[in-house]
Amino acid sequence: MSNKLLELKNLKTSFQIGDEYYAAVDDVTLTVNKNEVLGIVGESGSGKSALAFSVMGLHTRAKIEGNILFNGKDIANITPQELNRLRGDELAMIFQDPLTALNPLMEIGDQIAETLILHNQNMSQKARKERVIELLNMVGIPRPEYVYEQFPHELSGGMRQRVVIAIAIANQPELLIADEPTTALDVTIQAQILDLIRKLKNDMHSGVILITHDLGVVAEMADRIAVMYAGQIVEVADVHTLFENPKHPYTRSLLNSVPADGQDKLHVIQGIVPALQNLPREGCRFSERIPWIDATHHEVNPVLHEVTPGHFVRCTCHKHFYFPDKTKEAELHGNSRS
Amino acid sequence: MAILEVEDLKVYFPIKAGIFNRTVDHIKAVDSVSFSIEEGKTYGLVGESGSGKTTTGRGIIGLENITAGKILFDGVDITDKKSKTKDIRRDMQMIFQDPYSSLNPRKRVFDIIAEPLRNYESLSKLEEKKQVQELLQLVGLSPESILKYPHEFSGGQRQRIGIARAIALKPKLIIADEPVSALDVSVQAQVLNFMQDIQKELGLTYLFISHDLGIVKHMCDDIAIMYKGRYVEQGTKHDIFNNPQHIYTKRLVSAIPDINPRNREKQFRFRRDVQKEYDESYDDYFDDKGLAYGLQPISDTHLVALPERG
Amino acid sequence: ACSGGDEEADGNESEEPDTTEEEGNEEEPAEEEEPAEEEAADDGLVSIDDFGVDKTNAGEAIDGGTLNFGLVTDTVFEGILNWTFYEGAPDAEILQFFDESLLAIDNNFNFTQDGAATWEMVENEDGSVTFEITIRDNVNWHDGEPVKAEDLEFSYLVIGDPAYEGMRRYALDGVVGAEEYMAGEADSISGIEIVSDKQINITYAEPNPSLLASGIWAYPLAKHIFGDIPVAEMVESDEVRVNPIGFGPFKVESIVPGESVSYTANEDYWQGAPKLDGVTLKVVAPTTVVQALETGEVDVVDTFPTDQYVDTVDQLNNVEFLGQTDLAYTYIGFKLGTFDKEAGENITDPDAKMADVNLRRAMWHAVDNDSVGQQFYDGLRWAGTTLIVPSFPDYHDPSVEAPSYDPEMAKKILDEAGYVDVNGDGIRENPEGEELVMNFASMSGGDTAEPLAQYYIQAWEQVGLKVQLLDGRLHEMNSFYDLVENDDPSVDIYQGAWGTGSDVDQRGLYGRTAAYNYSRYTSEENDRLLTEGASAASMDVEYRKDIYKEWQELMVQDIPVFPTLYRSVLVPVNERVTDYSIQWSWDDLHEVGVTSEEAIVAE
Amino acid sequence: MEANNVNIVEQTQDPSKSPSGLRILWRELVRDKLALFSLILLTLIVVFVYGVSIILDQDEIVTVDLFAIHEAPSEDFILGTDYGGRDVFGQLIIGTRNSLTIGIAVTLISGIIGIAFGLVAGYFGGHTDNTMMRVLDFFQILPFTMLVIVFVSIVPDYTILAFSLIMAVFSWMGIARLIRSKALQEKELDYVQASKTLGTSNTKIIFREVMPNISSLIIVTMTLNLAANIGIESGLSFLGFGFPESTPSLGTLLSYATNPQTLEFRWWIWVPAAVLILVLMLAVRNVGEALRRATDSRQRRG
Amino acid sequence: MWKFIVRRLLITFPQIILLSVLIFLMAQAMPGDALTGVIDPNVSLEEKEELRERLGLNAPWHEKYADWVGGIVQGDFGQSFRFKMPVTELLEQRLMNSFWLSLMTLLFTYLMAIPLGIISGRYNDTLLDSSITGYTYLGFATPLFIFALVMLWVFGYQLGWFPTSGSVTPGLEPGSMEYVISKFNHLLLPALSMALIQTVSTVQYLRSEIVDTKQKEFVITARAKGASESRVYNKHIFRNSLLPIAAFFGYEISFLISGTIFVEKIFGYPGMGLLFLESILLRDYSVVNAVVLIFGVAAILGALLSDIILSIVDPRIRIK
Ligand SMILES: Nc1ncnc2c1ncn2[C@@H]1O[C@H](COP(=O)(O)OP(=O)(O)OP(=O)(O)O)[C@@H](O)[C@H]1O
Ligand SMILES: Nc1ncnc2c1ncn2[C@@H]1O[C@H](COP(=O)(O)OP(=O)(O)OP(=O)(O)O)[C@@H](O)[C@H]1O
Ligand SMILES: [Mg+2]
Ligand SMILES: [Mg+2]
Repeated sequence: MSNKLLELKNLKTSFQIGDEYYAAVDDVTLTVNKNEVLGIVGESGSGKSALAFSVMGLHTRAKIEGNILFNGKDIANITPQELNRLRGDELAMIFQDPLTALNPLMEIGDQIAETLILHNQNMSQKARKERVIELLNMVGIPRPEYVYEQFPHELSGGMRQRVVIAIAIANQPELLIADEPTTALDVTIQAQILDLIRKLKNDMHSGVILITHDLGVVAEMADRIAVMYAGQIVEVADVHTLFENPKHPYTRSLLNSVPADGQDKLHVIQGIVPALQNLPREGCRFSERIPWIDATHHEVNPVLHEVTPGHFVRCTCHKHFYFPDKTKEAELHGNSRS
Repeated sequence: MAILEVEDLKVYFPIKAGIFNRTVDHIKAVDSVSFSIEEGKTYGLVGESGSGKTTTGRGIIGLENITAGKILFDGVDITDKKSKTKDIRRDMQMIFQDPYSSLNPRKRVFDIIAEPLRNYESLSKLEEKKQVQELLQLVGLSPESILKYPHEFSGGQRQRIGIARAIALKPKLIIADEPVSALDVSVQAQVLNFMQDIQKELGLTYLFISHDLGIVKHMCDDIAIMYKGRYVEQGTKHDIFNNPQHIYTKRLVSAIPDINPRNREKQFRFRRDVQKEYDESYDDYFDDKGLAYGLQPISDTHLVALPERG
Repeated sequence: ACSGGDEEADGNESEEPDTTEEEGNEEEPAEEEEPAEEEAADDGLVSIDDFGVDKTNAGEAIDGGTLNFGLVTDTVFEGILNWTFYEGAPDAEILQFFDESLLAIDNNFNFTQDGAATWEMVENEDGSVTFEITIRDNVNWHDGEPVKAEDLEFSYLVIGDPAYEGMRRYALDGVVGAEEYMAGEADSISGIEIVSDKQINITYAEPNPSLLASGIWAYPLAKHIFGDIPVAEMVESDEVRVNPIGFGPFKVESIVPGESVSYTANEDYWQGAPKLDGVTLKVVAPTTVVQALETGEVDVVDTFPTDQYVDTVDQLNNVEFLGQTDLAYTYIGFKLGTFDKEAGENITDPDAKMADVNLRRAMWHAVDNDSVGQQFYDGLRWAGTTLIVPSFPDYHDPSVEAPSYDPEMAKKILDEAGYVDVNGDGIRENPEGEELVMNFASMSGGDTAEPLAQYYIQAWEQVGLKVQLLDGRLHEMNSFYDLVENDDPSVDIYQGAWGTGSDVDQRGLYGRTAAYNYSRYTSEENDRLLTEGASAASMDVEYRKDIYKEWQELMVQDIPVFPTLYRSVLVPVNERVTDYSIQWSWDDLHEVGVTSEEAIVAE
Repeated sequence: MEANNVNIVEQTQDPSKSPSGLRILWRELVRDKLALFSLILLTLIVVFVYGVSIILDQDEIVTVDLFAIHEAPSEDFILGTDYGGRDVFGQLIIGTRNSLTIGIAVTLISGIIGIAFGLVAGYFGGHTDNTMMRVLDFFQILPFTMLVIVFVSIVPDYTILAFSLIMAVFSWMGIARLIRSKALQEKELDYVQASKTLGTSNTKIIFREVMPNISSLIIVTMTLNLAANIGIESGLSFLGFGFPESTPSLGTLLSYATNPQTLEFRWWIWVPAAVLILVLMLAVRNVGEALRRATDSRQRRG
Repeated sequence: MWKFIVRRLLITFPQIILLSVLIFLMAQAMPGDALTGVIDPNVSLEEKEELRERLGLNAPWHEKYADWVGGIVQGDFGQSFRFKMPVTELLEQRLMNSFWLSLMTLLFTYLMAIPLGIISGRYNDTLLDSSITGYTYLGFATPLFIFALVMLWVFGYQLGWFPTSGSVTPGLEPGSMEYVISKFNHLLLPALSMALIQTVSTVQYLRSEIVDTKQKEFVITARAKGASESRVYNKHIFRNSLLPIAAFFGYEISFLISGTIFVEKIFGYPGMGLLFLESILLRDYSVVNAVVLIFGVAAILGALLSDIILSIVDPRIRIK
């Protein structure tokens, strides 16, 4: 049996804006292996969540093309019943905002138990409760019996996020998608949550997709990293390669803009991620933000190239990439899109 | 010379309950905080969510009622709301966290930046326009943008508009409450760079509030760590990062994810050790209510919250 | 009784029928004249002459059956079910089924000997008169107790009690010893004497023609029931509200407050057991009365809204309409003075804006009331002439020449009286050449109130008189009476209506001391005639007729007010009902029957 | 949720808040065919009614004509006459104008009260808010219809303006509540805080900063309120507390239907008024709903 | 919980007092009094004046108010001038009638509103939704009184399915089965007429709540758990959407009160609304005051009730 847990082939997720469809996830091909953390990083709006939702089949009004193979089975076009059997059981997701991800009117225990009920009707009520307590314990919630009967609003953000995680891992999923699980949390709590996810992966040998825009987090967590920009994967590599030998100008810019010791000036990526409707659909999508790289250096319809084994980069412009010098940058500031 | 001196600042919020909605208790959002900021320096205020950073900033500038304490600005007592005369006020400005909500979406950039000018200076229309355009240029935006609306700008640009507004009156002190935490890393850099530039140019003093130790380290000269409304440690950048004394500070520092994947294991180990130490020596650092003790100097610049010995 | 749906009349008339609701004189209603009606026939209009007062029987009555009686009102009934206490007209309708007066009357509203009691008038030497009333032996209360003389006395004692808050105090007017009793100086009324269980003598200080015209209070109050209840609490008691008692042809079985009453036959009724098993009375809104009749939900209603008649008469082919002239008239009054409350006297102001009788006469000439009656009421109302309505055939004088619609005449009168348009704006100024604007107050409510008022204003404008609606709108009943009763100086002209009651005595409405003499008209001649009309001499009907004829002429001369419309009452009766009548004198409810179990439904 | 996913730049373009928001509202409105149709219809009616009623002689119309009572529609009287022989068509035009005027006046007056009240309560919050909300609660529990009836009986000078005022006094609470909750949210936003630190006065902040930002909410609510207020006097007319007949209104015409014969046989008196009320209310409401959809990005139709 | 209720009650107290003063002053301001309408030559002006004096109609308002409040505190609303009976007794009959009418209306309102709102919200922007929305628009634009009149005309008279006036068939034994059925029968048409119009606001409200809740993140969480659509709706969306309806309940009472005035008048149903209308015309102030006060208190209690319901069902504001 192959090690591939999830395979995305030419996945394209489009939203209707006005009368047209625009792809927020555009031709993404990606693999997640068992017992592996795949980090996906990218700026806000690059399509990370859209990708995760597509895998989970949670988009209500999107057009999804391409294949999503889960354990070799295409789950992009299965019936809702089949999908429901998978979701929460073998496929699970942790959401970004712990404040709103829980039903405000339901007791914490019931919300966790619901996942159990949905996938195992035979479980006795007692067993279920025990399992919920166990889960609460696992995610490090003190006094689980007490918390069982509490309501979401009575818990702090960190606690709630743990409950959300408990829901996700209740049925020991094979694939866990964590969409920015710590963005809303303090660093100390973030460290704990990440610790938890890491432990889960190790215990259950699940595959994990960790979506974040915090490079520090992926540096600590991921085995492999995919960098997303404007709906596309621009670079995929294992974590060491990516941090030590980034190729794509976008990846390099990202890494460079993180404050680090001894740095006087931080690197600035010009411009912004364009809105969905304004995405350049041809050519290197990042080219607009590195105007000092000659247009001829960009590929016309760039595809992911494998530069070294397991290291994929889109667009060959990385070969010509350099950071502009300070003075030039200042000049560019003045004329920046405004 | 210290431009801002805060002594024993307390900001309490009432908790109301009971039949007559009487105040039964207080949230001590800021509980006896003292510090001073030297002119031209950047003073960082760090802490977890809810530790009282924002409240401290808002208390100083007068957006929050002060329960007790004393605030001296440029040697003048401005504790009382009434004593915050217009003149004092113009010397102290604020930059807000959210570049989207801090600019009135219904106003043109011109009106936004001109707002403080109109409140404090009676300029002719022409002068006003000139000044606004100068300010825009200063923050690196084209002077033609004055007729645009905020939504036509990116997050970083908006934050710069906010800064332009804050410096319009040439203030001495700027309180920046998490000025970049709503921004993507890439944009963050832009704003941080710019804040440093402008500081040099105008000789500004910053009270820089953040929960991101990485950024604070990058920006600040002096740093204070806050926990549950109190200071746990205060010192120079070097003191805090290289010689953290308080267990809470240590834990905070250890929790910062390391950008270098090679350090993973080391980082985990470090974190585990700190956590162990934290659990073991919690009682040495916090009183029975889980609050920090008063600050004790351990060097000229370095203060740590430790129980009074003796 | 007056029609519920009718406009202005509501307020004042509703209090009236207490003396009226029984019967009155009625040969053929309104046999007098009305040129309107002759024309009307051609126009397809309706005339009151076309209606009968007795139901024509259409078949044999079956044994028993229940009559469904509709009480047309858009409010509920109060449910004060006792003659001594009731106030609203709807309650009177309910009362008549189970309780009645001891004395019957004829169609002239004069007492007869056909009632539950007989009477005799004895003139005493001291000038006073005694009525000797003898109750028939078989007259018993519904609980089997005989109706006794003391019951009638008790009624007087209650009405005269200081704790009594009702409106029947007038029953004691003129009774010897009543004043002393009311003042608390006596325990009983010396003029009332119980001769035996069944005989009672009531003495009045002065003979008065009104006494014979149903002027004697003849409603006994069951002493064996009310005797123990303090007077102040009687009106609230269950004996009045829940299980009321009487000696009429039907007994109250149950009451749904405000909505309906069910009666069963009183087998022990003194005129004999009723044919019907019972009666069900329920409130019907004026807006739905047609449907209720059409579907046979009700057999009879107390009064039918006349304005709906023409539209629905074809539709209602299952009923027979009975009709007669109503005891009421609408009028327009002119404010001529004020009422002095201290002195209790009307003071006529010779300088009042409306003081010139020529102006008033011209205004009468200017309005076309016959057309109003025809157009608004399909001929069921018609122009009034005198202040005594044709329902009093003895007294109404059709020969009085009242000003009729004649705008040219109106203009002529005005011209001669000096009301001419001096500034050329088409509006006449007063003889002094000052602007003349008159304020007209009229009451709201009812369908035609507003256009009617507008019509009058327009009509006056046609002859060059400027009249405007006071405050630009109709006044709600309470405000209206506030204005008119208190002689608000802003009112110059007003439109009102009176229910006439069963007595022609006019002192209450037009006397010098009458607060209700809203026009505040007084004159020596008026005083004389009204006093004379109520004097002992007037016990002679012929004499009295002459007096009131003179008075009617005086009123047409002086025109403090002028009658605008006389009215009619219509009562639809389902075809299955037999022996029903609306004659004032009719009291044979017990003979009413039905020809089928179910009412006949319209096709 | 989805809002979270939306690219930040996109997110800030909440159409209800950006300055060109009004233009966007307009664009959305015009896109919505039903709403556009309603708007055009409405404009036509308004222009027609106000235009024609200038030409019409109101006194003439309310003149009683004894010899033209209850005439069916004919050439002389397009919509026949009522029981006073008055031209129904003329009354309909003037009535519509009056009813519209009342609707607009009530909406405006109650809107102004409600907005000011809501803004002040929401902006200051705390004790001020608490006290003001108690006042509002109090108004809200008042038995509206009854008090209006009582008031209407009291006022001596019963004009359209007086009526509108009375109505407004009892109907500003809904909008006040809405505006307050919005203002409570709004004042927490940094731009308000910013204005405070910049030394701008409270009054200025409330009316120059906060209010423009909730203007689309105000517009939407006012439009929907207007829809509700057009028929507002008809109920009172029915109960007999409406305007004198010399001031025709749709409610007066409509209340003639309480006469069963009018209801059944003389449709021309009340049916046109009923239809007009229905059409006006629906049209205004359609516009209002379209505006609401336009301000709510989640509900926007494309 | 109890503390909360007590506190809410304490807040309502000044409201009620204020309400009573307001009502009283307004009654005073109205032209005329109970005796204005008594126009009867048999009753002289002096007698009327005397009666006024005796009934205390001439006293200064604050004295009257004190008297009135003093009475109310002892459960005595004074005497109805028109009905010659204590207002308290008079109201007893009417109050029950209005109570049943309101209850029935509420029942119908929610019976219709909840399914319609749910369908319309769940399948929003479908044909079904459009037709329900269409109905709500129409209902919104149709004046209640015209609708009720037409209902009466069609179902009462043309079809004869329902009784057309009153609250019960005459002559039935109170308490008997027939009596109860007849009462119910008389309620149906007025309650239905009112409910059909009244329900539209609730339907709309519910619909928009559901459309709103549908977008909430916890719904996505539920889907991610593998819950089927119907479970997502039944367990997660409906409960959360119905909650605000409970808050709405308080206002529903106020709507009801206005509604009963119309409906009672049209259906000749002897309840409080009808009583109010009659009493105000006849200046039977003690009744007017009592009715308005009771309606006001009912509205206050309605608001209180919805607060309590809300505080019970909504854990976020639940008081432990
Ligand atoms: N339901 C939707 N309808 C239309 N556009 C959408 C929808 N959801 C997302 N988008 C668009 O798709 C693009 C990608 O969005 P996505 O939420 O996946 O970004 P992200 O990388 O997760 O950003 P963030 O870091 O802010 O969560 C954005 O431009 C967004 O505007
Ligand atoms: N207006 C207020 N009323 C009551 N409590 C308040 C108020 N503002 C802040 N608090 C409380 O005061 C404490 C400190 O809040 P503050 O916003 O200053 O924290 P912070 O350090 O800025 O947190 P964050 O990183 O989340 O911004 C918190 O517990 C908060 O709940
Ligand atoms: Mg995302
Ligand atoms: Mg903060």
